Amino acid sequence: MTVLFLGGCNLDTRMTTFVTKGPVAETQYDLFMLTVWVTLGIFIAVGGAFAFAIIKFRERPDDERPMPSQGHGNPLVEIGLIGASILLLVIIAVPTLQGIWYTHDTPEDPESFMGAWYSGEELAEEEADNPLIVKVIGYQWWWAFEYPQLGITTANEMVIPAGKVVHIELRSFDVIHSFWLPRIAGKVDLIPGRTNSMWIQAGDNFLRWKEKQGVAGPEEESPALRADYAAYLEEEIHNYYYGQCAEYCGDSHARMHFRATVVDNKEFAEWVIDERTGHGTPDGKTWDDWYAAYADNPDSLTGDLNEGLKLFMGRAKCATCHVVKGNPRALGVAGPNLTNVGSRMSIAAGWLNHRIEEDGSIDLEKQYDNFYKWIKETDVVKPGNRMWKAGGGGIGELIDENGELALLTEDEIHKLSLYLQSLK
Amino acid sequence: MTDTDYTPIPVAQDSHKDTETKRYHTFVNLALALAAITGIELVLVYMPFHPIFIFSTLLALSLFKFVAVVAWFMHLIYDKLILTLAFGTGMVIATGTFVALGFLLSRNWVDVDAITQF
Amino acid sequence: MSQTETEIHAPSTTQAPKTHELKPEPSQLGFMRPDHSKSVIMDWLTTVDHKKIGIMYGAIALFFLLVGGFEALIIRTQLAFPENDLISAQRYNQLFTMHGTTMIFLAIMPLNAAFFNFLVPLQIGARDVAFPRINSFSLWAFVAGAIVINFGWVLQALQVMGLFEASGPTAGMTDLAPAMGWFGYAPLTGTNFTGAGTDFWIMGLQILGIASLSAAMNFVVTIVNMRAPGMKMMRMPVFTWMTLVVSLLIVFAFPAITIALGQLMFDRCFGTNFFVVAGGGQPILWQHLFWIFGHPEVYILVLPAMGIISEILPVFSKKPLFGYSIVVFSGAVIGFLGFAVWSHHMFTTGLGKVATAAFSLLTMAIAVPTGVKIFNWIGTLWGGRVRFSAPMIFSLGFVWMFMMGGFSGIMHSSAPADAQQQDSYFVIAHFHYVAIGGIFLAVVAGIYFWLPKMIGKMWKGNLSTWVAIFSTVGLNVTFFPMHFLGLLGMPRRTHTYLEGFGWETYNLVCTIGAYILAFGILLLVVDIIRCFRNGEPAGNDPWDARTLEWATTSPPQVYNFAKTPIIPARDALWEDKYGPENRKITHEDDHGHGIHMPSQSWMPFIAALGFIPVGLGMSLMQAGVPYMGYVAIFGLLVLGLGIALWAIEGPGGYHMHPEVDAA
Amino acid sequence: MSDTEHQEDGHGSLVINNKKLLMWLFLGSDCMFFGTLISTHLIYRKLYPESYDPLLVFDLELTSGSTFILLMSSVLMALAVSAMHKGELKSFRLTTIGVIFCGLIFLACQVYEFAHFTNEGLTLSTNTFGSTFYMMTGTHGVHVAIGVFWLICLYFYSYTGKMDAHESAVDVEVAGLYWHFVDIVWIIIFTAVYLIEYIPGLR
Ligand code: HEA
Ligand code: HEA
Ligand code: HEC
Ligand code: CUA
Ligand SMILES: [Cu+2]
Repeated sequence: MTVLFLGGCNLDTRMTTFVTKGPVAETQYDLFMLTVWVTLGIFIAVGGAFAFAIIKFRERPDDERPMPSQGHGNPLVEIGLIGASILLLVIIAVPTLQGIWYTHDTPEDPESFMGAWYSGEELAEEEADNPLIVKVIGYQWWWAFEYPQLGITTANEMVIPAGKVVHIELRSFDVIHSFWLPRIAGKVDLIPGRTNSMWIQAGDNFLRWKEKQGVAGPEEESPALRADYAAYLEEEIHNYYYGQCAEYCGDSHARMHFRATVVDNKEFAEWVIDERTGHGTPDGKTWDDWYAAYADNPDSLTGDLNEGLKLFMGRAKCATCHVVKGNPRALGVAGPNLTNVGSRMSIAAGWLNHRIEEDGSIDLEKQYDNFYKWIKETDVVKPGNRMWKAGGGGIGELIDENGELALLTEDEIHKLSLYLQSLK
Repeated sequence: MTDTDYTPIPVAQDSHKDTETKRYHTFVNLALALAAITGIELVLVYMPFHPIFIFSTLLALSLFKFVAVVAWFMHLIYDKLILTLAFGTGMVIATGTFVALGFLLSRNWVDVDAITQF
Repeated sequence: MSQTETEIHAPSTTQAPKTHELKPEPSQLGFMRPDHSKSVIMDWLTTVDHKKIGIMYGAIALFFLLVGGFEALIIRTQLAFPENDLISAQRYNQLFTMHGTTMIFLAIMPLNAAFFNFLVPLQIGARDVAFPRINSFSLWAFVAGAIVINFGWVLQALQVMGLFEASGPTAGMTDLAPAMGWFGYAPLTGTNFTGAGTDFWIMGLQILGIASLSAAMNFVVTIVNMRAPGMKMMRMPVFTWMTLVVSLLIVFAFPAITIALGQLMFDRCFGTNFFVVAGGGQPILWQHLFWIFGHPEVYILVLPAMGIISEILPVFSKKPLFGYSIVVFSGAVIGFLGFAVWSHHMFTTGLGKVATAAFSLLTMAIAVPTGVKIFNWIGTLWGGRVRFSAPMIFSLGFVWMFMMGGFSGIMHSSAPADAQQQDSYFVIAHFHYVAIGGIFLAVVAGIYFWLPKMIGKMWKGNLSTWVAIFSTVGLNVTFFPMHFLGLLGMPRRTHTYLEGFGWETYNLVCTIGAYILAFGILLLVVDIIRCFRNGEPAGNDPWDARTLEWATTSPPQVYNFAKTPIIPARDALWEDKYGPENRKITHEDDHGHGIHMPSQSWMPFIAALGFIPVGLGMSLMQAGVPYMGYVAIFGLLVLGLGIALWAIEGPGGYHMHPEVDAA
Repeated sequence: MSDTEHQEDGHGSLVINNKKLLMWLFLGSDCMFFGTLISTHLIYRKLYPESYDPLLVFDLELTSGSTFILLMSSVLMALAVSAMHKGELKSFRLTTIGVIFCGLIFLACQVYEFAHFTNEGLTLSTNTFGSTFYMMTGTHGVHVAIGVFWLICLYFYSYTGKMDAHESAVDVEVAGLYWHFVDIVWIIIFTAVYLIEYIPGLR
């Protein structure tokens, strides 16, 4: 049956655990397959004996056999089988222990130290000998990813370098969540009141890769080898990975996805700089000028993007919950950080996607639709979510000075969506 | 209510009288011992001994009290083994679980920072 | 204590007196006790007869099996297609919570209890359980708990119709049926995350816990004390042994969850900090306490099933159980190892290397005693004469399916591999194989085996074959693909999923399978009804069986055995039928004493009824309904009054003198 | 309660009284109940040693006094059971009254203690110490209260003239088992919750 399924089905899917991309998931998969083979073997032996017994000793019509002997058992057989079971369990147990130790502590891999590969601006001295650290914080129902060494924060789509150990710290803001990036590593829970940790690595490091290639000697080193290794990272690892919250966490648990983009060192450094600088104003003014104009004469700021930004900062109150790096007054932390939200492949914690799978680019139309939909009916997209219901309904509604209900108009939502799209 | 104070109620043929009288003395002696131990415990915590020593002595003493009450006051040593098993299993599982939990939830489980952060 | 006894001398015919011809006895309270009545309802409400209680357990449990199954069907229908919106996220979450809770606490556990009740006294040659009134109390407390848990649905329906809205401590929360998963992890169960549904769940489980505890203690005493002469421990049927082990597991495992639920209730009602993170509470403590109970619980579910199988296989192979003492011993080992593995449900919580390793290895160790059972079952078949009657077919299915479920358990026990499986559909596949493929098939086997004894009618036709085909095919089609779903990354408890993850086909197949399975179960229900309506008289021993329950009439008389049997050997009836002369069952001479029968009583029923206002009152108070505190207090008073009157009314009893053993 | 409705003594191969076995099972189960409560307390104590200093509210004289009283009640209880076995109703009543009295004093001490602690600012919801402490000692107090009530019932029952040395001795013995158990739980609590807080430098 297993073979039938394996043959007939595609096991290389977005969140598969069969086709792994990294040593942690690979260890876990190898162990799994070991248990599969051992139990399959037992299944065939025991199941075979069972089937044989049923068929061989079935009662036939006009059975001539005498009454079966009323024997009560055979200690030797029992002891033998118990011994065999224990032996088979040892076969599983030893690699299991190795696996537990291997996957538990972040390895000391000099190639993965920040100092060895991070080409961005100067790092603090003490960080050079540490791997990249990402703090994952779970919220109902979205993720924040902080990079404490780099001073940046992003949401729902994390970016990590290929082939490097990344140390992950997991915390939760409210209830228990679980961080699961199946192709790269099994899950670890985010438990309030505690910091959990794990390590992940997308793709093998040079050493492990060489071993797998059968290249002699760990010292073996040559530019050609390095180039091959780089090609391996580029072709097999450099990619966009899907993850999801795996611990039930309330109404929209099913819609608490996240993504990981695995990039090379150079792209990573660029991305960091991009995140650091954030965004300017739509028409190139400095932020001080823009705010001055906004205070004195808002009508002088024209164009869809300016209109959108005005809404974002003002009437729609988006800035009370969202950070947009660069913008000195968009500092709210109740919602996901929206810096570069326009270059993310999905919004609403991975639920609304606008990635074109073939080439990994953004489908702009779809992106617009998604923003529009999200702002207009967050509650439909994600029941119970904690965002302001700017489009009406849900936990909070926009009220004007007179206490009247003043929902965002279609046009306003349109402008907000355009503005969000421009954040890239 | 009828007062039956002075009419002893009928007792089964194989009277427990003798054993009960013997037990009476055991009980009273044990009571004295228990009281004494409690006294010792009280003084002990104020003594300038090594905390670990005090701690383990306290543990041993209270364990002794526990076992003594169970064995004599509750007649467990006089009674059928199966009762000891019933109670003992509960005791063992409870103690084992407690010890295991103690190891599992050690101090480094908590992250005070993570609690106060938000 | 003096006893009120009415002596009733039956006429010296082979016919025992009809119970409803008996006059009711007066109690020490001065009231008359409920009579053995002409009114059927009153008779069943006040009965203390373990057989009637067992049948009621069975009927109610089957009802809840259908309810839980119905919930599962809605779940499966919702998941048939990606981004399906048949039901809302919240409704889905309530459904799987209630499905899990219902199946475990209201379907499988009481189904097991039904067999315990009906069979254990018969198998050990006793008149009844040790405490018949406590037994009746357990049954009704179970019913009360079931009502309390399910009441959330009623309230939810009212809310949907706009007739009710939660105020008070859970104001603004819209989940009035429980929606936090069957293991209710903190802090999701806190008042700031879930509404009154959680309170119904807490109160309901608490009541069910009391019911289970009292029943379990009763059974331990029964098995230890009430055995017929000669029925040594090592002569007891394996099913009785497993009942003993399971009862002990309940006695020692339930307190952990009772306390945990109590702490949770205090958190919700009285502002304590046990699991409230802001107050220093550690949600992980809930997980530990829950699984300290929860893992023994899964063996509480499965050991009776193993007991059933160990009864059926020998009968239909015409051989004694291979390695009886080892099977018994391994059952006990499974039970007690079960207390040492709870953290295998928590491999992903960051326990640390050493703890993870220890629990990993201990979990694997459980495969050994379980394997021993499987081997011995095969040993039983070996060299036997295997008859494929309905009970046997299901039993063979059990061995096969349970083995598969056990193997995925072993895959879980390797902690690093489990990091990819935990909380995915792989777990769902694992435990449904042991639950449906294991327990459910075993229970069906038990029903086919013992129903003729229970109601005295034999099955008609061979619908059972179709039941077997549809349910076995159905369960494999439903649950086998779930292994793949899990390994392809589908997390459990997700009300819907996106297209493009490669989960669509599998989900559709699972859903189709669920309907096939449902059809199989529907056939089972039909078959049971047919058996009731037009089954032929079964006779005492329709299967040529081995154990004592088959030595008496079908259905057994109220007093079980007219004269207490004296048991000379294991497999008493078999030895009586085919064994040497010195192994025949003999009977005790009662010197004209007659059989002492306990009187019926209202008090256990009334006391248990008190749980309903307690449970509903506490929960509705949380939902902001006024005056509910008083209702809860009223319930406590009813409970107390019931127990007090119960104590005062005295045990009572009467004697019966059936002349000849009906067997 | 009195539910040996029908005991087929002599049939089973192990003859133990049904009620007695039931009570021992219950006590085994109760070990798990209290084990869980005490574990919770000690674990939270260990997790947050600095969050609260119980010496602020504890009063060792009072607690050891009530501990002593409970211990003495246990002896009296043992004597009451003994008396019942000998059929000496009078001494049964005397000792039982003593037990009841001790139990009531213990409860009074506990009520005083709770009131005092609450006054000092330690409530159920103050912190985890408050939560675990009150729930644990409260559960114990409820056990004591039930025991007192039970003994009072037995006491009055002894005046009805319905006591007989066979059944009633068992009834009293079972009540006694319960009472002793409540006592030993307190022995543990006294050491594990109160005394160790006083060891200098342990924390
Ligand atoms: C109904 C009963 C039942 C039974 C009997 C079992 C039996 C076992 N279970 Fe299962 N389990 C559940 C019900 C059950 N389980 C449930 C309900 C859950 C999920 C709860 C939730 O999360 O909602 C769960 C979850 C669960 C987990 C946690 C998964 C996770 O969430 O990450 C684990 C992990 O180790 C596990 C392991 C085992 C093992 C090792 C056995 C063993 O007892 C199996 C032993 C049997 C065999 C191995 C087969 C026969 C043996 C042989 C033929 C001998 C030779 C074999 C070898 C030497 C390997 N189970
Ligand atoms: C012993 C326990 C048991 C049993 C028997 C079952 C039986 C079934 N279960 Fe259950 N299940 C659990 C215990 C059990 N389950 C638990 C503990 C969980 C975890 C819950 C949680 O995560 O909190 C779970 C979760 C669970 C899920 C995962 C939900 C999720 O995580 O999102 C699914 C999904 O397919 C599922 C499906 C089924 C199906 C199809 C059946 C079928 O076998 C059911 C077959 C029976 C029937 C179909 C009945 C016949 C019905 C009719 C004939 C219809 C007429 C009836 C009426 C009108 C009332 N179950
Ligand atoms: C009350 C605080 C709050 C306000 C006000 C608010 N948001 Fe949000 N926002 C959130 C939260 C919380 C989320 C995460 C919801 C989720 O995914 O469950 C979110 C998510 C988003 C996302 C998706 C981000 C991602 O990476 O998935 C976008 C885009 C967004 N908000 C835009 C807006 C806009 C535009 C406005 C103004 C109209 C706004 N928000 C106002 C709290 C807020
Ligand atoms: Cu977060 Cu599920
Ligand atoms: Cu388990």
